[in-house]
Amino acid sequence: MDWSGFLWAAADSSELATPIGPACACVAGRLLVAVALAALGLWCLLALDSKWTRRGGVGLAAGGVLLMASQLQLVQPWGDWLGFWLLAALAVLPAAAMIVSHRPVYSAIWFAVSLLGVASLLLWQGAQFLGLATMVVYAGAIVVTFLFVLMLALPAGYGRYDRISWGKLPVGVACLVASGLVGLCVWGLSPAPGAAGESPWQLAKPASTGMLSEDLLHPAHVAHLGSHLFTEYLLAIELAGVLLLMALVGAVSWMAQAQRYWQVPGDGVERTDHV
Amino acid sequence: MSDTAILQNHLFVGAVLFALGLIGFLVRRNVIVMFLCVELMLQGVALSLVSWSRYHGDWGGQMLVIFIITVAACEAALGLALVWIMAQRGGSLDIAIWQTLRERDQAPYTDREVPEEDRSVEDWPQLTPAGVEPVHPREEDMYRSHV
Amino acid sequence: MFEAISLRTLLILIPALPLSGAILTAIFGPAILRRQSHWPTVLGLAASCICSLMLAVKWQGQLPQDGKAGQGVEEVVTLWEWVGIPQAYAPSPATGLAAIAATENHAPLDFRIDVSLRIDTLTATMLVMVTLISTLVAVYSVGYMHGDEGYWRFFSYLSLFVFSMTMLVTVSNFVMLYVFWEGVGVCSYLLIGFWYRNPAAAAAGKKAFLVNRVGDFGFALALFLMWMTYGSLSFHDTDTVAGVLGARRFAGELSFVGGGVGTAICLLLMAGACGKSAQFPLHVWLPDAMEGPTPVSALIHAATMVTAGVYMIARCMPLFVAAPQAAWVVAWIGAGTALMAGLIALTQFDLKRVLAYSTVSQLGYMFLALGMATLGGVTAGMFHLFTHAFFKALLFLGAGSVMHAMGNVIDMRRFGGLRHRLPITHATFAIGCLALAGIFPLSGFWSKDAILAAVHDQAHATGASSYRVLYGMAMGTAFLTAFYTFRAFFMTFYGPQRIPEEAGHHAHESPKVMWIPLVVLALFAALVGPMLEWTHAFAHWLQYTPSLAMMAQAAGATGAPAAFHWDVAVTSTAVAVAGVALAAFLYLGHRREVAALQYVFRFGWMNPSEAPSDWESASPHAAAVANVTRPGGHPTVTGHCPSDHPSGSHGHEHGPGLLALPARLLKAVGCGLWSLLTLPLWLGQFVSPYQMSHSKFFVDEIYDVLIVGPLRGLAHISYVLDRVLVDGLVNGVGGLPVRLGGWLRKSQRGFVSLYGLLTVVGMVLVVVVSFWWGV
Amino acid sequence: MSLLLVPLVKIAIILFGVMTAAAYFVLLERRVAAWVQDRRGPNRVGIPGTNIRLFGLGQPLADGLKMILKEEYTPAHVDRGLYLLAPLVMMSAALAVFAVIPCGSTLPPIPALGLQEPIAMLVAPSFDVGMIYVFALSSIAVYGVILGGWASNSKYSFLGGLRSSAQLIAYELPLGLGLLGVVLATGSLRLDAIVAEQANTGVWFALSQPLGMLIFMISAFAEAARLPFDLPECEQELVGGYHTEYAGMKLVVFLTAEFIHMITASFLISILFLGGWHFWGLTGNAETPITWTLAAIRVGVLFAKVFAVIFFFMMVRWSWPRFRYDQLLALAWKVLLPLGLLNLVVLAILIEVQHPQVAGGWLDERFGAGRAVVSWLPGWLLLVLAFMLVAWLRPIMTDNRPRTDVDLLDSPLQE
Repeated sequence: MDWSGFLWAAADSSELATPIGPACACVAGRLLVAVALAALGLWCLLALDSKWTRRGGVGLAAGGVLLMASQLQLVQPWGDWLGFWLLAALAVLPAAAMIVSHRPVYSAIWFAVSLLGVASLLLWQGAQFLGLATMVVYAGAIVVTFLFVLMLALPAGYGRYDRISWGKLPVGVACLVASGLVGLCVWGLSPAPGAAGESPWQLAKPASTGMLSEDLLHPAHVAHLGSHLFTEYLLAIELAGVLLLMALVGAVSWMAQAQRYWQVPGDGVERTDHV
Repeated sequence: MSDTAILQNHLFVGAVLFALGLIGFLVRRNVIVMFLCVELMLQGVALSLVSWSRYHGDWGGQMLVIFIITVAACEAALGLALVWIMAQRGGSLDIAIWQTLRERDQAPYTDREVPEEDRSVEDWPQLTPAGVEPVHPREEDMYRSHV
Repeated sequence: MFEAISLRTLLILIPALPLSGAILTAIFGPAILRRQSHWPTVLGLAASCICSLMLAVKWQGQLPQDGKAGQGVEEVVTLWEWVGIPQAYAPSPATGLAAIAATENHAPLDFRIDVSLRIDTLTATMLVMVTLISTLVAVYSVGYMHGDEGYWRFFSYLSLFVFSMTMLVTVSNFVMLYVFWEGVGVCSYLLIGFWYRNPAAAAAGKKAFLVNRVGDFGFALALFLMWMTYGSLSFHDTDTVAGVLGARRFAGELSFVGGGVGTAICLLLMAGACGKSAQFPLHVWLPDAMEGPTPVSALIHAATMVTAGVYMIARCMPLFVAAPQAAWVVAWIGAGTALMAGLIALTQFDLKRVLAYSTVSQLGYMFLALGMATLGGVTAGMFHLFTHAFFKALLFLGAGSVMHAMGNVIDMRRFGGLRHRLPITHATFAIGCLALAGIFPLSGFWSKDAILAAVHDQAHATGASSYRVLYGMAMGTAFLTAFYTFRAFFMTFYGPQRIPEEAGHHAHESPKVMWIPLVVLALFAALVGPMLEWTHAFAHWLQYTPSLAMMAQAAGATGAPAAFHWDVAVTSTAVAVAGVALAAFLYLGHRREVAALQYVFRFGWMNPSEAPSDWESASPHAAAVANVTRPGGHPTVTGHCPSDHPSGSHGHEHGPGLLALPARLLKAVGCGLWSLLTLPLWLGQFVSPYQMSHSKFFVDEIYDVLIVGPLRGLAHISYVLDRVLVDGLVNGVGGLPVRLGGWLRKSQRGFVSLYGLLTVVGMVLVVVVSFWWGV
Repeated sequence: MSLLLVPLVKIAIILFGVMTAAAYFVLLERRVAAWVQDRRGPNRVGIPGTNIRLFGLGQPLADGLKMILKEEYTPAHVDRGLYLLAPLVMMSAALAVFAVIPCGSTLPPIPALGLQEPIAMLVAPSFDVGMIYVFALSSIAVYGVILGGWASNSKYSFLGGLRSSAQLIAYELPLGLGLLGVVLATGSLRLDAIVAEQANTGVWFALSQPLGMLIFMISAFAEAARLPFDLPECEQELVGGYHTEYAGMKLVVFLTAEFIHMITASFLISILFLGGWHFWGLTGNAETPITWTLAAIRVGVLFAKVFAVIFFFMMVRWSWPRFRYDQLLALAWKVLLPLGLLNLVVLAILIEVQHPQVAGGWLDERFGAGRAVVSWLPGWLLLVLAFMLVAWLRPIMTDNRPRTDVDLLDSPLQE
């Protein structure tokens, strides 16, 4: 299927019974350009391997993302706007660095930094417990464990395979698909110029400030979270506990079983030393 | 108005994180990095969920994020156990060595050449101003044999 | 303390204790209890037994004291509703069957199955009998099963069986009865095939299960018919519906169904009873079931499970009264089975098989009594059931004790003269044999006499010649019983001492834990009959059962249900003594059986070399015994009787045993009798009745030819059809995806990233499509 | 404007205070060490250029100067970025914890500066998840260790880093479990609320939850990598652990961060279990109107407690031998974790039982003022029970004889 034709048709044809209508043509056009830019930039970053392509890729990708972001509503007031974008940058830029970094340890560190950004964004939205839980569990336990395994399994710090990704075509497809997804999101979120503030996806009405401050953003946030957690969502939380337990048992038993195989030299698995 | 804006912007950031994770998962070959990318995708989703939760004033989204954290922890435990076993048995973290699990009559994958290193972008350890470069074999630049 | 426990509690406890014993043993047996696995079972059964006794005593206290005949007393405890379908069936005059339904106004009937327990005198009797014997058997098994690898399994099954059996006699609903009917069937299957590594045991278990299925099919049909006819499956009346055996029917408010439908119901019920109680066409499983452990044989195949059929017919007796033809069939089947099994038992060499056929025969007796459909008949049948349980359990346990000592050898030709080695077993076995043979004053005498008296009464009351024939058959069976019982007894415990090599050094008396139950059972076998029958206590007690009260009411004025007839008693005793005498002649001391048979039939096939040596005249020990025990050398068969050889000095082999003194006298009588009896047999030499008997009348072979063979052929055809047609189709359907999958398989390149990419592309497609078309 | 200004002032005060305190605690540590070992310790350095010694109070300044002036040597084989990042991460995590740690109760309002409300002596007073924040940052601190070890590209550093991070991760769990009882009893994760609860009831959690305190304290020692648990840098085995390859200011940053960890731990123990600023009859409870005097007394009480705990830390350091590494982890996973769970379960039951609607009312009626005593008795029974359990179930923990119940030659690793 011809994707660009498909999208242009979506923008042009007014008779199609879609919520966007003809006025969205320019939005869709800008988005397409943005998607293409971002995809191209990422492709340069990932598939090509020279200094200039990487720098150019950073610029292109950043331009594409910013172009997409410009379609969104502005956060008011400007202080919030600034804070939000700082935190967003803290989340997104390390994430990008993580996927392009050639050294896995750096990838993990970038991921941890990105996690800090995400946790800050959660805090910024008033989800205090989740923000800190993300930090404790993700940054404190999961990523450290990743680092452990990385350091133990890859004592050299990086392997040859970290410097070459899959072929250029798959990388391009992946970049295009992923950017397209973001573009689709923005296209759905961005307000149509005609209808004031209405986005094509009909959002339910937001919760009122009073309602929020009574429950979700209450000063005793954690107490409220806990009371919901252990009443409405009790079954879910029990299931989560069972899941954790099963994972624990599974991991231990795997490692215990695997230990036996390591003792056997020439166990039939071809060890290819790629390092 | 502002609520909608906050929601939109957070959803956008979440989508970008998700997309970056997706790209990383598809493109990278190091198993652990792929894993990290999956976690990044989860982060994107978690961010979106919390945004919706705040927008609707409903706890459901936050509960789902708690679930995501749980699942991530389980995934880390089991996934890393698997990765560790794979690394021990295969001697490498390259996902490509496990193409031996392909169907019998499929052609094997042949790796392409490693591109020539461009020394100008090389960020290997630099000499410190105070030190004199010790004489060391070339391989030491490539990797550390032991730690 | 006694008063503190209500009937309800006791009723619940009686099945619950064995059940909990079974569960506890099953859970803790394999890993924790191990060699101590018997404790939950033994304690549970003992407690259940105590509860049963308490229940019986309490119930005795609740019976009306005036002793007026025909007053049924029952109490029903409903635990919960198992099935409840409101307005399941609307009877209408048009269907015909509904005309005799439970309700007068033809209101729609609820299909309702309650889990309800009942107590009346019949149930109380059965409970006491079942739990008492089970407890003793369980104790015995502690010794018998010692060291078996399935120790805990055995006790778990045993408890489960007792649970099923107690529930079977306690429930107050035909469906529940059927459920536990199957329950005991399953337990019997498990226990017969207990040593499942032995192919014979596994096959015997299967056979028992399948043969029972035939009967159970009839039972199930009877239930369907009963529901369509009576509109209820409860025994008792509920608030809205009159039960099949409820008070409203007994009061004459509603009638029992007779005629074709009633007869059909009864015959189908009887089919079920035949299966479970091993009556004629379906008796083949019981002798084979002797492959199970001996305590199981004692418990299930002598005392408890096989009595389920008798219990059921006794419970449904009003239905049989309403359909006298069916009762007549019951009587004939009973008598025929009794006679046939007695004849078969004559020639078996397997000790347990002899006892098994004797069980079949005695059950036939009970059926015969029930078939009289009179109060005297039913009480006599139940009484025989009660006493038979004790002495048959005793005999089986004694046989087990012998087997235990003989290293699991059970062929009577391979051992003999064990009375010195196994003194306690010998003594208790003797009591059991006397009781079974019906010798005065042991239990068997009284119960068998009651049955004979009932048949006698009926013959007189109706004047029908068929009852006279039945009476004759019963008498003949009594003779056979006495003969084969003592044949087994003499062959095992008398004659020259011989111990098979399998026994090794174990040929000694069983441990205490095994012989104490024997002694207890022997006491019961000796005393229970005279104590209960002397005062007609048993019959009176049983009259309070609602099912039987009606008949008592009918009998009403005539007073005692089954009067003691001196002529019957004397005749039967004489016949029994004659049987014993014949056995003594043939087997005590020198064994004359083969010689006698050769004399009578001139069997070519009965090659003396096949039999152990001392069956023949060649044995000096046997000759010596013959010399001593046969005064003067009777002339009848002298020409062919083994000649007397000079005796050796093995006097201790035939010293004064328990029965040595009366035996000499008996043998003299027996010699004379033998010459009379051999005459018809001699005439029938070409038919070779010995062979008939020895081969169990070829019933198994007939089944093989008539049923098993055609079925096997049919099955083979089905197998071929299944292989070619059905499997071909299924494999074809299954092969298609395999082909398709083989094509898709090529995408399996072993690259996670490729899979991920494909997934993502699919996801994007779904997202785009769903947005675009507004899904 | 004060909205931004007040926190900044607070941050500045805390940063300055903590850094200075860390420096002087180094001196104190050396003096305590000397005292324990019966020698004098550093007592010479006073005011430079004079003969005034001031008990050696100038020593930290001299030390700092020395470290600053030392050569900033970076070895050639290290991973430069991470090598620089590691001490920074550790230091910032250590300092950032103080955002939620109250250094007293509150100050009275200062209308002259436009502050009409009492001022919390806490940087982030509206933060509802204080304790989780502490945990989050202490888990961030692991990065400093593991990255320092990795980036140094040396065996000893790497082993030290691995050991240390495993130790830190392992002991975070009992740390949290020991704390949970306190959180349950208070119903809040805020440190100021926890202190207020203790001040209001008058029962310090050390009295009502001794087992929790024990677990928390042991784990806090391990988290701070103080001596019985200083495996990451044990000199005899690993030269200097994860900071073997560090020198100059970077090393100073590492060492200071470790000291700050100890200070943090002391603050937490004082606040969570020793009543924070509360002292019977001296400071009133949380409802008492605040005055400048009262605020000063409270700060004094709190600091006295913190100082006492730090002194205890130092005494322990010079009195105890080091654990073996397997014992260290076994202690965390096999002793402290189960005990923590036991503690949590028992406390949950106790707290539920003492709820006014369950048995609390009855307790009040029956015991009146003695209720406080009754309510903390079970905690001590639990402590005794825990000790007996440990002694009974895990003799290896109380007894260092070689194990006889396993045949080491049969273990799969030996094959």
